[in-house]
Amino acid sequence: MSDPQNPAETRPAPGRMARAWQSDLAYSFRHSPVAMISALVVAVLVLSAVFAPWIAPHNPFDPGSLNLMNGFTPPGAPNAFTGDTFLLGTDDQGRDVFSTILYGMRISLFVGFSAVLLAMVIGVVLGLLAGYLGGWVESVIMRTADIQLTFPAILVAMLIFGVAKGITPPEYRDQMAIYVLILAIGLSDWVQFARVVRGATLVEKNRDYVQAARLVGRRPFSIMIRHILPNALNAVLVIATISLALAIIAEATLSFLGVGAPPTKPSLGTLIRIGQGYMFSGEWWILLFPALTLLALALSINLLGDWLRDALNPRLR
Amino acid sequence: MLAYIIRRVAQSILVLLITGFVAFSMFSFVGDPIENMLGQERTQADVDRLRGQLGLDQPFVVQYGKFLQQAAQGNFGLSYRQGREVSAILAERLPATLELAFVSGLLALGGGIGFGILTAIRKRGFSSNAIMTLSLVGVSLPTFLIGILLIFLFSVELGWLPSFGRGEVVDLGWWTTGFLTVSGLKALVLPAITLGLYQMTLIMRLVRTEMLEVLRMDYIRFARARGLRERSINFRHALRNTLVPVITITGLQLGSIIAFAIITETVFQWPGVGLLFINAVQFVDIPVMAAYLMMISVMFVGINLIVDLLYFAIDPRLRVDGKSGGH
Amino acid sequence: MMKHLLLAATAMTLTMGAAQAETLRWARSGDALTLDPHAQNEGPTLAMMQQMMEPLVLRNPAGELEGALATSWTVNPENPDIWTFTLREGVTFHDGAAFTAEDVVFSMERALSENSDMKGLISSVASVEANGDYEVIVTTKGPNPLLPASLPNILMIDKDWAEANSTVDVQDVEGGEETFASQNVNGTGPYMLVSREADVKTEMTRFDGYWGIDEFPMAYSDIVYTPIQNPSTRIAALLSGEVDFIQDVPVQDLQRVEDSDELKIMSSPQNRVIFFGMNVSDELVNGNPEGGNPLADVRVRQAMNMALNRDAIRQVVMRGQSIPAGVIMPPFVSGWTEELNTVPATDLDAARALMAEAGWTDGFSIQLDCPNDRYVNDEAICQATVGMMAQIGITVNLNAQPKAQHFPVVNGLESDFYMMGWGVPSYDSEYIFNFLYHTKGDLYGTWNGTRYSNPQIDEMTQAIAAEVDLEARDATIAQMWDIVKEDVVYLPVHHQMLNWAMRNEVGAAVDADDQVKVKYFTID
Amino acid sequence: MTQPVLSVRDLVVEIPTRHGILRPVDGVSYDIAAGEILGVVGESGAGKSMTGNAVIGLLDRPARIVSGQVLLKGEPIHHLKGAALRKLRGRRMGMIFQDPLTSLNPLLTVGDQLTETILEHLDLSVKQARERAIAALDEVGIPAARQRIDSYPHEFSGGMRQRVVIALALCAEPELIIADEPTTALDVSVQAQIIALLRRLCRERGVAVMLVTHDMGVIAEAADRVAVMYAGRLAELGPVRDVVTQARHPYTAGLMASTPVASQGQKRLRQIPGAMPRLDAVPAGCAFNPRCERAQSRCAQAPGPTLQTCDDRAACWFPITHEQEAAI
Repeated sequence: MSDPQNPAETRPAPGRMARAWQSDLAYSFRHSPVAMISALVVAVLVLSAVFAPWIAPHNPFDPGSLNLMNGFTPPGAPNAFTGDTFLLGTDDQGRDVFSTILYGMRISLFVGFSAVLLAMVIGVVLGLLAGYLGGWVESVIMRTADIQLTFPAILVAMLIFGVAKGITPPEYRDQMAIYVLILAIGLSDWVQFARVVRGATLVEKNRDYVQAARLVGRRPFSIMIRHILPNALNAVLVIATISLALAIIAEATLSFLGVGAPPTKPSLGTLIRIGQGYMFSGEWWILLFPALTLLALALSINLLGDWLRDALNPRLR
Repeated sequence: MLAYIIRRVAQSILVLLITGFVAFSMFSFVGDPIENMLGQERTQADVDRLRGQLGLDQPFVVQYGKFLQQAAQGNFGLSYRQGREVSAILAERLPATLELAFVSGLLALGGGIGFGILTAIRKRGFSSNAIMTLSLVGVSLPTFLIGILLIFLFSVELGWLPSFGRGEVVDLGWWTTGFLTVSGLKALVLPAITLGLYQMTLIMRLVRTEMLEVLRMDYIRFARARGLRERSINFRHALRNTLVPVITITGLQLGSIIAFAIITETVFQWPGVGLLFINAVQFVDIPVMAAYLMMISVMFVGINLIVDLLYFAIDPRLRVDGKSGGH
Repeated sequence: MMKHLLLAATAMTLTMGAAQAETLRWARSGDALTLDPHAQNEGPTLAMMQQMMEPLVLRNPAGELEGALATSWTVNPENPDIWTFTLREGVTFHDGAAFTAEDVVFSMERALSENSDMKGLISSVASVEANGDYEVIVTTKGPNPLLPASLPNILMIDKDWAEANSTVDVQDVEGGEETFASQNVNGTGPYMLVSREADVKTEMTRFDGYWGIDEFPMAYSDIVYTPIQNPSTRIAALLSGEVDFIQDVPVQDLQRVEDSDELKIMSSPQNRVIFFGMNVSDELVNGNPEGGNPLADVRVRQAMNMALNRDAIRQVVMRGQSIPAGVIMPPFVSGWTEELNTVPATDLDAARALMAEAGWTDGFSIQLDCPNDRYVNDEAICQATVGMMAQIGITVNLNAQPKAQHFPVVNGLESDFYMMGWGVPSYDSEYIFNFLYHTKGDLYGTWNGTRYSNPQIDEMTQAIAAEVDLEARDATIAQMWDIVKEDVVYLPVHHQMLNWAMRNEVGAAVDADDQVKVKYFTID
Repeated sequence: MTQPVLSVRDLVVEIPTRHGILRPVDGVSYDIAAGEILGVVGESGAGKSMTGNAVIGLLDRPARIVSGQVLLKGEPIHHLKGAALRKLRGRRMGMIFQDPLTSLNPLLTVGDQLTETILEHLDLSVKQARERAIAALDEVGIPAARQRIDSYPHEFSGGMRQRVVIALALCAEPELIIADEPTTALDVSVQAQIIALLRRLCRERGVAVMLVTHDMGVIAEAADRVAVMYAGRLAELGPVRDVVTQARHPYTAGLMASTPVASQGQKRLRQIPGAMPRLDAVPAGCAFNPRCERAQSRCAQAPGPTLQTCDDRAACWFPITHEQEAAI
């Protein structure tokens, strides 16, 4: 309803425009209890993962500190042999479930963030190139994307995992597993980013201001970065958020198929994979707590992504 | 139109070849099939003999060439694990997966489109918000866990539904179906929910977003201004326009249902190709793995092609300039 | 109450067509790979085939040799290379054909043919000849006192049937053709094949012409065999009443089954010992620490042996379902003694002292290769071992992977520290020395991943194979065990316990080889 | 005097926002008689489209009518909802949108869209509806209507598409047409044709037309009377000739002076200094006062001038008289 051509009224300058946009987002955030609660949950979980070494009462990744006899201690009750008590009980290796969850979440989040970052970088770069350059570059990139889509993500991840395991020297495999997971999930997820960015690029490329920038001799690279990319950023941000949740779940799924984080340095997914074996046996805490943590984490991220999508798309408001 | 199809088919074949090549180059890293094929009393001579027989001592390029040559004649070789023709095994296992995928797909499409429309039309209603949030719970847990939870609840605790298998199937000669028996239908329930839940959420979200966009279009306002009924506006006008982009993604989603069936089939011991593939991976049954991947690729390429053709059916604008394949 | 009714109703509908009480619904983790009895020397395959086909000699659930298709067997007192087997008369195959010596000759030769997977079991056999319809002469390449013990897995197939269906040759996977025998059965066994969908379901029904139909309980008229791979699903199927009997019960679920009013557990020590192998050569393959291979020093191996807390593994990881092992020999095997099986006391101080003595006060770092889909809780045992080794300063990196990747690493001599399990089908020590202690070569020591090479052991191994004087043989075996135990070539962990879970009415005795023989089953 | 087809009385539309309540339409009143075209003109954001949407009940939430009345042939319709409102739309009042490209559903043929509208409102068989649809296309000047009825919107040119839109709006013979910038998206040559078509249909059928546009040229060409809106309020309302040649409100005068068509014969176009206020910052009193050359202290005081409280033509305390206007 406001008038874009009014010089007398103080119109915000571009920089302030950005801030106004920000404050719009902030406004929408303040008025969405779901978004606020989700953000709070994500913040708490991420922080406790980051500061796990200081929060966790034990270091489950230090095998020397474990006492196998502490295994299967129920939450809050003392162990029959050692008399030790654990807040959320212990797992089959005598690891404190609470500490293991904190450390596991660290791995899950690290894998998730890195995989999404990788997918985003690959996807954005290829999408920009495809959209802007067109021609055979576009054909090759988009055909590759088709091939990639042809292979379902979990299969891609399984194959990459297999290959990486094969070519990694055995002594590094333990450490490599996590990076391989990142690579596998990241490589199976770039297509979405590429498609969105390519779409936005195709639209923006023909806009007058981009044409103008081209006419004044700006280099393609700078045009893409300065003019085209910002227009695709909202969509990329939304996809990235949703992808983060997906990546964390994907890691768990891969773990079920036996290609997840190693059991000595378990992620949330590995913990759930191990825990599901105790579904019927009465040691419910080994499954329940990691599963709840994963649910809280993924659900909050998903809800945030949902909110972000609606909030960044003014047409949906 | 014909030229377009021909070009797409040619591209698809290229995609298949590359897929196969990539897959083949990876098999050598999955493990060594020989260990599984010989008993513990085998001698080194047995190992060498078998390796030579299987051609595993040759570079993978040669192996791939041989595979292609035979595959072109419809021969995928014998399974290392079962010693039976891979094509026969696949044909035997495919109905189970396709029936499961079909029901899950139906569930995902029906539920996804239905809930998507509902949440788009009642954008701010309580029920919409509840559906949106609840659906996210379904995608915030790994599929295998959802499957096991369902088994725990509905098989072990309540005893309502079977925990594994397809139940009684009826053999129609070239197809086995679980649709014709009570136990077959019961057996479908849990796996179909497990498999369809994730896709349903995705489709629902997609439909909602697209529908909200469409509902803001001028032609919807114009339809309203002409006094058309809400039902006609929502379904005849809005939904139809929503479906165009939804079809692409949905098509691809239906493909990944077949891929995700790997997990569901493992959890529910569903005798489909997904379980076959997992067994093949564990046993390093290369002929089965190769054939499965080829089959999946063919399916995906086929689905892609069908999706493109559906575009023509739905969107009259594309019928004129047959070149644009999508948005 | 309501729930139980529902359960029963569900169970009824699930088994439509064969809803009589005497159907045994049997599930385990894997399916038979083939129905050809000589193509795969593999547990589930043989377990399934044992219902439909029979050997000359079998092991009954008590582990004793019992005549099946042979009623008696003798070795020629003059020439220990010649054995005579007297066959059971009046036995027919499922198709009605009579079982004769010709079939035995055919089956044995088939089992010895190049593509057979069973030839390793009877490699001592030089020739098999028929002497009339009901006598078979087996000549061995040298004296083999244990010939009968090597026969329980050699199943008899009908010669005429095989020839008529051109399935004389053992199935050869690369032959490019499916064979008739891989999908059809004509045996003499107590049950006949009704239908089979590989990996899905196999149905069998009682063979009314079975020779032993009056001798054995044979309480079940039908068998429905279903592989269920996922352990949780398998146990769920039993808990929900969809199956009657399962093998491969996850140890953590035993209690739940025990607690159920309708289910029970049957246990027995299994013919399988779990142990760790160590690279005892001068060099490690994966990153040699400064100062050479610490595992080459027997004191380090002794220290590791002491640090391994087998009792904790038994109690926590195995839930009591294991017997700590001091020797890599299952208890039924000839040569086994309590003394040999004595488990070294877990003594961390002594272990650290040994490490210091060997010059490894600060420990070292090593990779442990471990399967994660082969033995009961294999990965968890390895994980626990990582913690225990950490106590004496050894940093262990765990590399757990599927068996298809694990065993090539072991056999390719690419591992320095690995987990393995061993079952002894012949119930004789020779089998262990032959495969695990003899210097690795093409014929002997094929599973020896330790690089252990002791000429004395090699010599004695080859000698006992042909020794007919059983007393002298036992003495040599005892001596050999002392040597290898002294050298700590392997770190024994435990003997697995075998658990079968079933509905209360199923009367089954657990068999140490995990070989179900339904003909012995009763309904209580 | 015959009853006007549409009467708008003191219509107020509000949009609650986080910056406070905005009033895009603030006390607007006017009538449109049968066969008459009322031009509603103003800068973008003046509330002219919003008035049209309010009349036909198409306000997007959260915008809503808070007071005033909309009377169709004397019956109040502003409070109607759901089916009752739907029955009026298309049947008794039609609407034409700015962009013919986006107003038509791309996936349905024009015939489908016409017949569904006709069937919705008139008790006809499908066949009759189709005949009527062909007639409607014919009437708006689509050549070979019978052949083209099964074409999709994208197969028509822009001008033809707008004709289809008009046919759609008129096919159930409404008494009132709200045309929201019907020519803005069209080429100039086509614009004149569409205007002529509207005029013809208006005269022949006796339809009342509310023509919303920012283009004074279109108004001068098509309208009988004109309503000038400024910041949600009516600034001036009168016969088109009078308003164009003898504007009484200083804003109208300024608007005319800055429009090429209306200021024909003048040497150069003039600009009004400043810009229309944003809706969250409408000045007290007369909304135009900060920009008005003639403003006096009274102009900045509430209540602001309305048509009722001042001159019956211009909402201005100090309207321009004819003599003064001539001097400008």
